[in-house]
Amino acid sequence: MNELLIWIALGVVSLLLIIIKIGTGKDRDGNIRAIIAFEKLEHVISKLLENGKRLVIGLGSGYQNSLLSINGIIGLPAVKCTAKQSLLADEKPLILSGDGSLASMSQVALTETYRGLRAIEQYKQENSFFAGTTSMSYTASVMAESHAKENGGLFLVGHIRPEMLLPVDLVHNKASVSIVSADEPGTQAVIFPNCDSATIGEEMYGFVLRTESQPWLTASLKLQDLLRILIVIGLVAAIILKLFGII
Amino acid sequence: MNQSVDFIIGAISFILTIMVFSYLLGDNFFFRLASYLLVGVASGYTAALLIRKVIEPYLITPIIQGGYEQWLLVIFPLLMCLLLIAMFFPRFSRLGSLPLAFLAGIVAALTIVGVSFGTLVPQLGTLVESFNPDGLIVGANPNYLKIADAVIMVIGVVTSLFYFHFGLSRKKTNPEMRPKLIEAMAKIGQVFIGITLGALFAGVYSAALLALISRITMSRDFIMMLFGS
Amino acid sequence: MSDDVLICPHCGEENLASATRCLHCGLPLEEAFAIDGLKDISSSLTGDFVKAEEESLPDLFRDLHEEADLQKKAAKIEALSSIESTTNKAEEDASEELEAEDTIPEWLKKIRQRAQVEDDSSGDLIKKVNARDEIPQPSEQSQVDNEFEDWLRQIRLNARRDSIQPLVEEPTIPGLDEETPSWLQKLREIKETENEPEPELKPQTEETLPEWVEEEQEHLASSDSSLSKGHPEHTQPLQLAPEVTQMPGESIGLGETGAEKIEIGKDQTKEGEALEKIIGQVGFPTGTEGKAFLEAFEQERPETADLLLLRSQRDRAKDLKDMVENEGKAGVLPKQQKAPRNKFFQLVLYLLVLSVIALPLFSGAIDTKINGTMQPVSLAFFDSVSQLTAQESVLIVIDYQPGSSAEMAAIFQPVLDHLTRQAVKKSFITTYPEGVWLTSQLIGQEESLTETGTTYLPGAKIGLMNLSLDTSAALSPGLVSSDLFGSQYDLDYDSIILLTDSFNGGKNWLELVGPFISADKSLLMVASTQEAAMFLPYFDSAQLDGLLAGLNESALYNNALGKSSSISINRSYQAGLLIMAACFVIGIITSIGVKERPESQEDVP
Amino acid sequence: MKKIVSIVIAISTGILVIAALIFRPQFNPLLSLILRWGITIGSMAALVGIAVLIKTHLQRIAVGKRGFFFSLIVLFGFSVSFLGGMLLGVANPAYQLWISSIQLPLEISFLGLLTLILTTTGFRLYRLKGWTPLSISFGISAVVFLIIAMGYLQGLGNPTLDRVIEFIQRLPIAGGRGILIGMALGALVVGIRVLIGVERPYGE
Repeated sequence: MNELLIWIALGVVSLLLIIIKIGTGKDRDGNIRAIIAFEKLEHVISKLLENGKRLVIGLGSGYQNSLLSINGIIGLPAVKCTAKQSLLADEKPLILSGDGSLASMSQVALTETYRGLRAIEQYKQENSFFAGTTSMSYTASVMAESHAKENGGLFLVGHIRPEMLLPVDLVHNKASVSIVSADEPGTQAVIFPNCDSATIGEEMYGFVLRTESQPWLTASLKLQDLLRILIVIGLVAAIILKLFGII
Repeated sequence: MNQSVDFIIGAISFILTIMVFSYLLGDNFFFRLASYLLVGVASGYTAALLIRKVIEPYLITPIIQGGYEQWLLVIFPLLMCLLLIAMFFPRFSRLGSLPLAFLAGIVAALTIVGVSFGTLVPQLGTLVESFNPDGLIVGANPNYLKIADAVIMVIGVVTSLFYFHFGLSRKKTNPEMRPKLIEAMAKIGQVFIGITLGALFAGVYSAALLALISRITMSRDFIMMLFGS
Repeated sequence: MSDDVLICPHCGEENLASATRCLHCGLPLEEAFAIDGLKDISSSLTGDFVKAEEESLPDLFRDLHEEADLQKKAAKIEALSSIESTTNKAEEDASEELEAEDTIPEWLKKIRQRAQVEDDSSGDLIKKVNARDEIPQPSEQSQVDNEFEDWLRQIRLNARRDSIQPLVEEPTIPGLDEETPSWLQKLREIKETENEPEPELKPQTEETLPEWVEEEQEHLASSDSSLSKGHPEHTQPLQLAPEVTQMPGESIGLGETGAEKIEIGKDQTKEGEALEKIIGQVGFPTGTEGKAFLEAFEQERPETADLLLLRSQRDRAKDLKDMVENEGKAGVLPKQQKAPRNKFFQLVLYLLVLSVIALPLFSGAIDTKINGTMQPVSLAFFDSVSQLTAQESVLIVIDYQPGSSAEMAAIFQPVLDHLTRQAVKKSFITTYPEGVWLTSQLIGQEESLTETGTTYLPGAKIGLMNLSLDTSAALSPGLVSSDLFGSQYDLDYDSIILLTDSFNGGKNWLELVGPFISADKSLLMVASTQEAAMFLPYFDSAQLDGLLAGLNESALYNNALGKSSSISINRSYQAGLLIMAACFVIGIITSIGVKERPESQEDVP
Repeated sequence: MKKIVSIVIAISTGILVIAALIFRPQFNPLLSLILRWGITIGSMAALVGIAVLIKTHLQRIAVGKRGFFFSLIVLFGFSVSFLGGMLLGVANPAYQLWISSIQLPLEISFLGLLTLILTTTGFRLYRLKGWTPLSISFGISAVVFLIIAMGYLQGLGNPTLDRVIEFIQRLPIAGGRGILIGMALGALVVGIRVLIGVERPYGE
């Protein structure tokens, strides 16, 4: 019985997402607070393009480094947006993935972006590759690739391990910019005091970039808020019923 | 023979450790050498392991040893793998979206099932269960420590949940802030989240400390072996 | 003089000869035009004569004539509609005249609007002339009386408006909105709508814009709205010069409760773009336009400025003024200076910590005895393993990367001894490719225990789900089973001991294997201290049957086995933790009172 | 046309997996087959990724790009490990010794390096984050848990102190549970977006 309730709840949540999206319609901002790390990212992308520098995007390593992590998907809009804005720039963004499926997905994202801009010749496969098969070798690869002079910033998003503080420190020593949005709590605890553009916990899912999927991302954040409020109300009600021995 | 092998392994290990710790002096040639070596060795090993332990048993063995029936059950993954191989050539990289769609569908479904059955329901159920009168009142006198623990737990969870609230207030008086109630709870939630992150920071530091101690111990043993004592 | 000056018969003031109406009282000067021998026209300008005259006029003049009357009535309606009149009579008049308004043709409305605009900008003299035109030709005594009453009512309304005015002009103090009466609030709203800037006329209609212009506009609109929306995020007071970060919930838009103060650092080392961002966020024009905007804003009478602006907007204007003044001094975009790197300080600190940690290791192995009592989570782990019997089998999962193998081997050692003592059948699997050779590092000392090699379980999440569905198919893949529908299945092992150093790795097991194995099987975890704190909620909700984490707990586990435990590296371990705590405390003390230093990584190169 | 096919594949696969989990155990073998296909495709994606990595370094050497020497190092490490694994077999002790003698010291050293990098945290924290409830509670909590991790206080054997330490060690559960539930909500919504075909990481 309990399991059936869960399945029904999942169905209702999916419907809620569609209803909220229809409700917000074309409203791109949807009265959502801007996460300062991602606000800064947009500023950094344009700034780097002006200065002719390159942005290194790390999509994180996979779980047990062999398969796709759902949190890695969140960074793909940044790949598209950076590629679009750097169309005329001389330094294209460098995308480093820590698992094979994410590397393939970032390559597909790049080709479609350049094909959409009628500039498929700008697509180079070496701008997006599978950087390291274990999370430590991924860390070493990001540090090695971040050494290049033309790099101006580092954006890490997805399944990021605590040792990824090393490339953040390397970028910090080169007076470049780093923005980190990690899903591991241990990483958040280590990055939070050492990097001022870092997200904590659920803020990672607040990554809404001005792309065509922004309305759906805004609707998702509204759904998360709604679920949060329902959970708290349900929790308090259940506790009261439990205290009175009803449930 | 064994001692010489140990000496060689010890020497390689000592040199690599020094190359990595040379980063303290700044990002230098030796550090990047060690980084790239790790990338090469790890990818070579993973490639060999995936071919030996996955592609062979999951794809090649059914085709070679199995009959007509096995071919039917293996055709779909074989086709998908060929499309993925086509991605190696930039011109065909769009073909890869079919197998990736299959992967994304599976991982999305498992994420939804795992998150709801493995985290949301049990964690919320435990919070409610901690207010079970049987557990809070032992005999006639209430167990004040348990009651305090349960109350703090609920306050901590609710306030730290509202710390992440995304929606801004719709009232004209404070258009750029979150609703006042949520803002107040978020401030309390910050304390609980700060405590958790502080505990995690201590954990990560002590794990890294043990790794550092093991590297220093290994270097000490090698230096002593070098000088024969 | 007397020929070109006319004396008004009513008020006795002088007027131009050509004037038909007295400039001062607005009454007509017919008497002065009396021509000998003619019948007194004025007495004949009765209603009939006026009507006849009107019919003979061409249509345009008749409309204009009517329009003059309507204009007078429209002015009256505006006066009435702006103030909620207390008398009923005024409302009935307004309703009659409103019906008349519907018949006005379109082109006439435009003329009237233009006239109204010109009306506002005309000077006093023209106003008096217009007032003169408004006064109708005296036809009948009753019409004059009505007009006189209207005039008196007008004066009474103006007097009342002046008496209400101070009330309205009071600055709206937040929190008092609830007590003020609703009619006053409406008055304010009307005031606000009057003062709203004219909407910019779009140069082209929406349809004719090319696509890329629309995108640009959309982008600009969304970037303006999100920037002006403010960023209540992260937890630090907003500091202009170095980096724009601020508390969650506290808007960058200087909300009243916000703790942010825009301090313009005298020794401003930051270049202009943080300045640009702030100005852009605040939503005011920048540079020279900003100055013009500010001067216009200052010239407005302070009373009305108070009326219209909320207190936060006023602060914002004041701060913007400071910023604009400072802009000149600081130089718009100072060249990107290389942030002074405190390299030497960092190197000294690193060497100090390294030496404090290494010293106990080089000063001979001193075994330190560990005593104390285990935590509840470790006790539960110990009890679960104690309950395993010789016939039972345990699945040991290597789920950590080689970097954590030093710690995991040290923590897992007493558990391995305990399992050996229980003579339990052990199987090793790994979800990491490196786990295959890590197992020999882990159990290398007990060579005899390697019954089956380590099986690699590929596929991360998918592999775990496959394991909980059908362990044998997952661990020994070969031919594909052809029957696609089968019966209930359960894990072939009695207990799973998961060795993990990643929160998401452990969470995958708790989410995809835990719920799908039967309740009598136990799921135990040996976790690296990196993420141990995050697994406690899972022990609390009985998803984990036991959790062993940390060097001390492992030593106490050894004590519980009856072995004397001592860790030769413990003194170095404690020294490392102590010096880190000391660094933290010193860092906190030295940070008190120091203004937030511009984080060098903020300067985008 | 191809765009629709990939969307249909993603949605139908997701729904099939969920349906199989709802109607457990009848669909277990079918679900096991789908998962087995997923593992095969995922591993092939990793292999193709590694191939692209090697190709990238080969191109750097061919072009003579700055730092191509390091690409030589990558190719050397890759070829020795890959050929050794394919020829001797992954379970060969000598092969495993070669791999572990290089990968183990490097990975442990990287983690040990993290220890020293973390020591400057205390000096940076309040300059970066300022004095907010979050940073103040973080600082105090980090110091307290570092001291507790020493194990010295637990060794004193004072029962009251032990109860206080036990209470302190339970405090992170509250915030941890809040973070857990928050991240679970986020992951759930991302999963739903992929399942209903709105989020298309596999390509538009």
